[in-house]
Amino acid sequence: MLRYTVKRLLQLSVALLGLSLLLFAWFKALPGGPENRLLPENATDQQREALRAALGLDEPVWTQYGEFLARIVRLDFGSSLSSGRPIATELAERLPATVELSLAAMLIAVGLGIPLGYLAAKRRGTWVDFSTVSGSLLGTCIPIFFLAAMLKVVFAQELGWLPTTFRLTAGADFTEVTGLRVFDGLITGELDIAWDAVRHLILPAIALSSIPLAVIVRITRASVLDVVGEDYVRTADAKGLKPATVRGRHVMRNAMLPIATIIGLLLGSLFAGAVLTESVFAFGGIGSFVYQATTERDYPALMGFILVIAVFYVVINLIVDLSYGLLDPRVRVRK
Amino acid sequence: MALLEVEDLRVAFGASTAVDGVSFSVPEGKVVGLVGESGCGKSVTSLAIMGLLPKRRNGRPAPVTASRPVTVEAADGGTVAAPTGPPPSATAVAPVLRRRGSGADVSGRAVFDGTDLLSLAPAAMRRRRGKDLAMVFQDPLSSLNPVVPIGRQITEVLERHRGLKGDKASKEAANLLDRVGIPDPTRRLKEYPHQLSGGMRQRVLIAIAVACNPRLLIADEPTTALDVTIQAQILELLKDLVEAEGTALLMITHDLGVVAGICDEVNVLYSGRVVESAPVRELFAAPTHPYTVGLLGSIPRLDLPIHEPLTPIRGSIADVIRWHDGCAFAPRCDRVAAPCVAGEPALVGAVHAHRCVMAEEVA
Amino acid sequence: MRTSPTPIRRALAAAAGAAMALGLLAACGSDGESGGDADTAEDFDFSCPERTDGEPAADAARNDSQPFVFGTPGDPTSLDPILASDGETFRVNRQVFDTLLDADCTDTVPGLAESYEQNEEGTEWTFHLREGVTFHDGQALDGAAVCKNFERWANFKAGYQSPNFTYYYSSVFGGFAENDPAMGIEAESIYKGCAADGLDVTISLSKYTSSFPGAFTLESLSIISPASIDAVADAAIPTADSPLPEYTQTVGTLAGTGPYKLESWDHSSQEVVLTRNDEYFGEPAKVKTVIFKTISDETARRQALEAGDIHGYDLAAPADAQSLLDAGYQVPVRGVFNLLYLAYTQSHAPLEDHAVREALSYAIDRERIVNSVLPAGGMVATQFMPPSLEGYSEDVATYDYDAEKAKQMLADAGAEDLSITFCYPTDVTRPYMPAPKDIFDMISSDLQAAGVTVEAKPITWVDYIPTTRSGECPLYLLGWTGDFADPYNFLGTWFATESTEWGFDNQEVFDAIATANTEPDQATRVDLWKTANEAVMEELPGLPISSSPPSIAFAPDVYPPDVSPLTREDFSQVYFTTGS
Amino acid sequence: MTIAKIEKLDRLIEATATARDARTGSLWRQSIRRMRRSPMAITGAVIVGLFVLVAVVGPWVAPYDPTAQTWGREVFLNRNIFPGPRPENWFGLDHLGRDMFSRMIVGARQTLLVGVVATFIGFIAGAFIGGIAAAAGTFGGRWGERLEAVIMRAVDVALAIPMLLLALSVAALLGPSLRTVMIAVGVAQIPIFARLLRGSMLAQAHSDYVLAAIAIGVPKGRIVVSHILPNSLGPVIVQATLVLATAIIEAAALSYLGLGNPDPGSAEWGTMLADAQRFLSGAPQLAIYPAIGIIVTALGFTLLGEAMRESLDPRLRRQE
Repeated sequence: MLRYTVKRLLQLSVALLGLSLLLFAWFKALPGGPENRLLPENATDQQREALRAALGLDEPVWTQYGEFLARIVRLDFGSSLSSGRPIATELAERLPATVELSLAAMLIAVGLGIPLGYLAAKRRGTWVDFSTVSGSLLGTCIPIFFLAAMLKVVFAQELGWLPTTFRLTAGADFTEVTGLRVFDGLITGELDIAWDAVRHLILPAIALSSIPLAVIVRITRASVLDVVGEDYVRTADAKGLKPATVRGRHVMRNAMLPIATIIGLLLGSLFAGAVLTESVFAFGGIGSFVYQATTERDYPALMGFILVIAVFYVVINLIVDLSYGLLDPRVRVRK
Repeated sequence: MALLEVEDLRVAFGASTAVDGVSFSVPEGKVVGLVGESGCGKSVTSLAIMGLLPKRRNGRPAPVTASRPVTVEAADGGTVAAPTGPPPSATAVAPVLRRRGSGADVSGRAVFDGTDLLSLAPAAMRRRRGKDLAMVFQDPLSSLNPVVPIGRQITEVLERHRGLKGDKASKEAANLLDRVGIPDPTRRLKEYPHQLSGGMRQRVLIAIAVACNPRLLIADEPTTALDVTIQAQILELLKDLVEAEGTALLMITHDLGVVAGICDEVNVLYSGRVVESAPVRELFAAPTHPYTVGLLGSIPRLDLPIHEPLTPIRGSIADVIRWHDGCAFAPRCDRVAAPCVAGEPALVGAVHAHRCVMAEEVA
Repeated sequence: MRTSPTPIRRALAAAAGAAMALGLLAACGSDGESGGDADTAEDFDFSCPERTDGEPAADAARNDSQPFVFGTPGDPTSLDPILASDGETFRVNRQVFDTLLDADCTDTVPGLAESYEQNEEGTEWTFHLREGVTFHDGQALDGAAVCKNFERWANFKAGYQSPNFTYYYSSVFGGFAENDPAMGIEAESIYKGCAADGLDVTISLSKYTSSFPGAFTLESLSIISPASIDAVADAAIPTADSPLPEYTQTVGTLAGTGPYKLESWDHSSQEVVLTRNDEYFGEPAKVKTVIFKTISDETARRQALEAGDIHGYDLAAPADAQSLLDAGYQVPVRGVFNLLYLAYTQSHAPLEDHAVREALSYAIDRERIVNSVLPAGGMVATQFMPPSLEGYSEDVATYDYDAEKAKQMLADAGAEDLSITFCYPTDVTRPYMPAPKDIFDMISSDLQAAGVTVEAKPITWVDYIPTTRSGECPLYLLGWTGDFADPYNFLGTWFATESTEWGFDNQEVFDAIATANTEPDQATRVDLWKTANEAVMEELPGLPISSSPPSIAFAPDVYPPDVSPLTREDFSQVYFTTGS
Repeated sequence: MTIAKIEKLDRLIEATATARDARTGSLWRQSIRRMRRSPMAITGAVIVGLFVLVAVVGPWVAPYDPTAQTWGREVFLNRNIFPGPRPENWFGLDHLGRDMFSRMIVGARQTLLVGVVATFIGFIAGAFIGGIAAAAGTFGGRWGERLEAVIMRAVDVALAIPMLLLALSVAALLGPSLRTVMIAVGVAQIPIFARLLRGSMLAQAHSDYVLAAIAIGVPKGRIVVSHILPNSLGPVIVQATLVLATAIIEAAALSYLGLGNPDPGSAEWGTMLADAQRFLSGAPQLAIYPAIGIIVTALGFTLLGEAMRESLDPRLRRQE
């Protein structure tokens, strides 16, 4: 098991290095440099040239990439051109918001998706099946920024049940440990903060969960349909076991295998949705950070971000591989 | 009064009828065989008795005195309106069970020790399954849950029906494995099905079936998926268990060798009906129904000269007509005659019964 | 004025930026063009609209217990005033630090200096500082402290000289004591020295430019305590792209004299918290705590206000202003201090022909743009600067909307079936151009009505300036928000010399601007700027479209600060009212 | 025995035999027959049919020119005054005084175009890459396998780059416009198609009929083209239908981020929705019309895709 994963990791990291070089050259080739965002409209051409030279943007791409690599080796991501702050700190501040939002969205998608998928499979062919599957598909068909805005207009503004923006009420003093507000609130005992964070998370998480929800419902349904037809389920029935045991230990435990892999892969796809949801709810996550970095050609920030996402992706792949071993003894023992 | 009395059992899936009025009985402590080519309805019969057939989508269990299954009477000579088609073969049955709206219409009675299993509520039936009657299936490779250790798959039955918990249950499970002849049982408890051979897994299935000393054990072709040497061991094991506990065994097989080796009485099924039933010795000695003769004729016998040609039965299970119009075996029968297609042939005889209008001439 | 980070397309890039008015113009802005908003009174003062909401009763308890939360489009970047040039950073620093002079609407008024005077040639500026002013760290304000600040800036080294950190200092003073070649600043600094005598301090310059005295109100040139300067003396910025020193990101190192002190700056929740400075020399602040919180999406800002999560926000979208007013929120109208124009690049035929430029100018209905797209308080522009600046001329050539005349003039000039490329920026909004796409659609629809086929060329903002400046776009939309009340800040940067940006060579225009910029005498300078404006509009290098104020919104139960065309609001004036 | 009797027997046999054949037929015919009965497929097909009809007929039926700001004077963005539905404008006016109904009808064509072109780019390039990888992997020997590994790792990594980065850089190069959106969305789908086709081709490559073809010496190239490829296109076509739905939604998202700029020449639902997002509280109808258009159309394609997937999926089909 380990040998295979290590080999895959090596392959992926080589590919990622290649990717970072490719993207670096690609971004450098794009017209317009960061200096045009850093200086106002009326800055003279001479000032623009001066800044370009000072930022080392006129050196050939290879030397710039060389510098960039030398920095990365020393784990110095350099500083963001637009905010002038070290990128490592900027990423560290922005990442928790997106991670917390994605986890909350995934929690909703899994919490709702699996039971719905099971129901659709059990009542296959009836209107329950049709309405569950089409309902979840509808979730993916609503553009997420529109869904987020509508949720906010209806539940936060008109009904006022939930807050409209931010991750916490402005001015709330909290102790930060990991940056995941709810988690920090819980472990530091500041339950009011944790609850406040949860209330702020509900709407954006629902909006973001619309994408993974449909996939989980469909995968669960197909997987349960598959497992229910297996002989060992009939053996379980033949033993006269209670329906709950048959459903839990025999049907679901086997059906979970494909579902677990999908959940791992879906985490990656949440990012695109996060960019849109974060802007509507002013969550200040990594999504808005990368959008701004790209529009401002903030090369160091972009490269820092790409490496973080690449590592994030590699880690998820690794976890998915390992979890497969955990869930399915056949894989664990034989490899 | 036999332990199990099956009277006029009928099972239909939508339009096609799998079991078309089967009746037989299983006395206490006896081994009764249900024999027939695959697709003759023997597996469906066993599943119907165990209550493992999914109910009709509308959830109502089939009423006991259901009207005859809906098959449009073919006007004499007219074309057959409702396509009945041949009863689906056992292996094809499994997928059909789950098709949308596919559930089975089960009618007739299966009286077990005085109560009709078919009219029991699902919860009541579930309490008896695994306790009073148990079943062993054909394919050991797929009949055990791949992701749950073997020990757990045994203790869950003990927990359910005999209330054994924790290590008391695992100790009982260990000696059950020992009883079915699996070496070093305590280590095996923690292992997973894929770590055992086919024969071993079948032994586990048997251990599961006999865990609560059921009074009736149904074995649906338990040895078909195994190679010959293991087959003999499994049959031996079943025979010992039956004798030791006095459990009745309903053996479902297509292999007449198995029947000869283990059964006391035999019922031969064809296209969903019993065409002949008799004590083992008498059946082999004097087969009356042409189908039984054909079956026996197609077994290679040691006591015949080497190059003696076998006499296989013409055509295949697909060449069949409905019992309602005549003898379903008519299209493949060598001695077919007018009376065969005149009307529904009846089962005649007491101890050695058969369903063939031409039988007298044969004997 | 540099744009602050704009996380999402619809967020306005930057506040109007630091600016103060050179109050040489007697009245506070002469009466502007009669156009303006259809439903406002004839004599609406576009430069400094009067306040009409009186003095509602204050809710003292609430002012002390509840923080006033203000939504901003972007995060501040640095707590050291000199090291920043974006509106959001100025907004925070303005509450904590003070400048020698201050701006009331567009007039220069005393700040830390009670009074000031200049010598004949405008090269010696003497300031008389207020009595008894102390910094937040207890040190007293005196001439020596002011000189320490000026000396610190003049002697900046390495990365400190790079324009992305100290753009305003090098724009105003030209350069530093020793220009670091790596930073590319060649101009020689006009700063000669600083002499302190008790509470009097004199700044001497090598030559006069019309940036003075306005430059002394720039937030970049805020005065910090001598102890703060010593504390950060050894902080270094080695290269242009190295990170800002740590002290600029943490609260408490620099001490100012302002009405508020910095309490905390939480980067991950994008929140800056200020508390009242009780030893302030002026009117103490009314609300105890003020919080600036970033909401990049403008719709999200409005929804946060309506839901009560925040009590005010800046850069409201024009479409939101009206719905807020209808719902009882306050949207006080600021004075105008920016300009949006449509440039005609004369290097592209037939734009070098004056008649064609005139025809195009007549074809565009600027009234409709001001009335239906721009925020309330906007006006149709007649020349290349807002009315509140000295030298705003009444008798420049004007081109009122007349579609028929335009079509006729195009025919006479032989350009009936003219096809022309029209560039506009995407992924950005500017205070002078809140919805570039809508303005573009309207203008191209007007041009099409006059028979011109328009070929749209959208360009991302980061590439827009170099492309338009290189003369690649025949027609393009652009504009400017004044940094401080200095006509050269508008006319100078565009028409001081011949450039590919405009593609025309008119020596009369260049000379008029040059002479006006170096004339120390205020009265003569006003006439010189008027002639410059008339010369420019005669040349018609482009069509000035509008001047419009960015909208700022407040909750119904809040007493807003005096709004300023330079977006220089002083939040110490804010307080929660008992609510009518 | 008289012949008549036997003849009756044959007729009875004949009747039972015909009933059985009705359910065979090629993979496609079977799946189409199954789809005809599934409600998901029917609803999906109806929606898609309507949408395509409107897209084709749209420009001729539209009462006004969708880009003419004929009622420009009646619309005030800064005062949220947007005349709603009225006799001459059934859907009212948009924020610049153009007839919303005409823009919705003509917009359908552009939206369909965005979906189709984006899917086409993704499909062709993705299938090409996936095809090469699979072919190299199975038949190319050691070098082939290495090539396949490189391609697939590149595809894995390509999946890691958020589509946002891709879209923003394409917009920078070509200038934000519908063309940019089509390319960005299309290119983002390439890795998905590549992985899908490679997977299903590999599954086919190990099947018996391919081994048989190799055994009888059929040239490798022909095996790939005439045997493996046609059989493995099933899931890819399903994915294409689903991608049509996501392309339309992604176009709206990219326009919201300022990349799919609504060129004055043509209306498109995605950009109309993104542009109207800012009026959501003041004048929601500006956003509601295009939003419903996009949602219903995307749902149509998704339902069709899901139904196709289900009817083609061998595992589920086995249980029919």
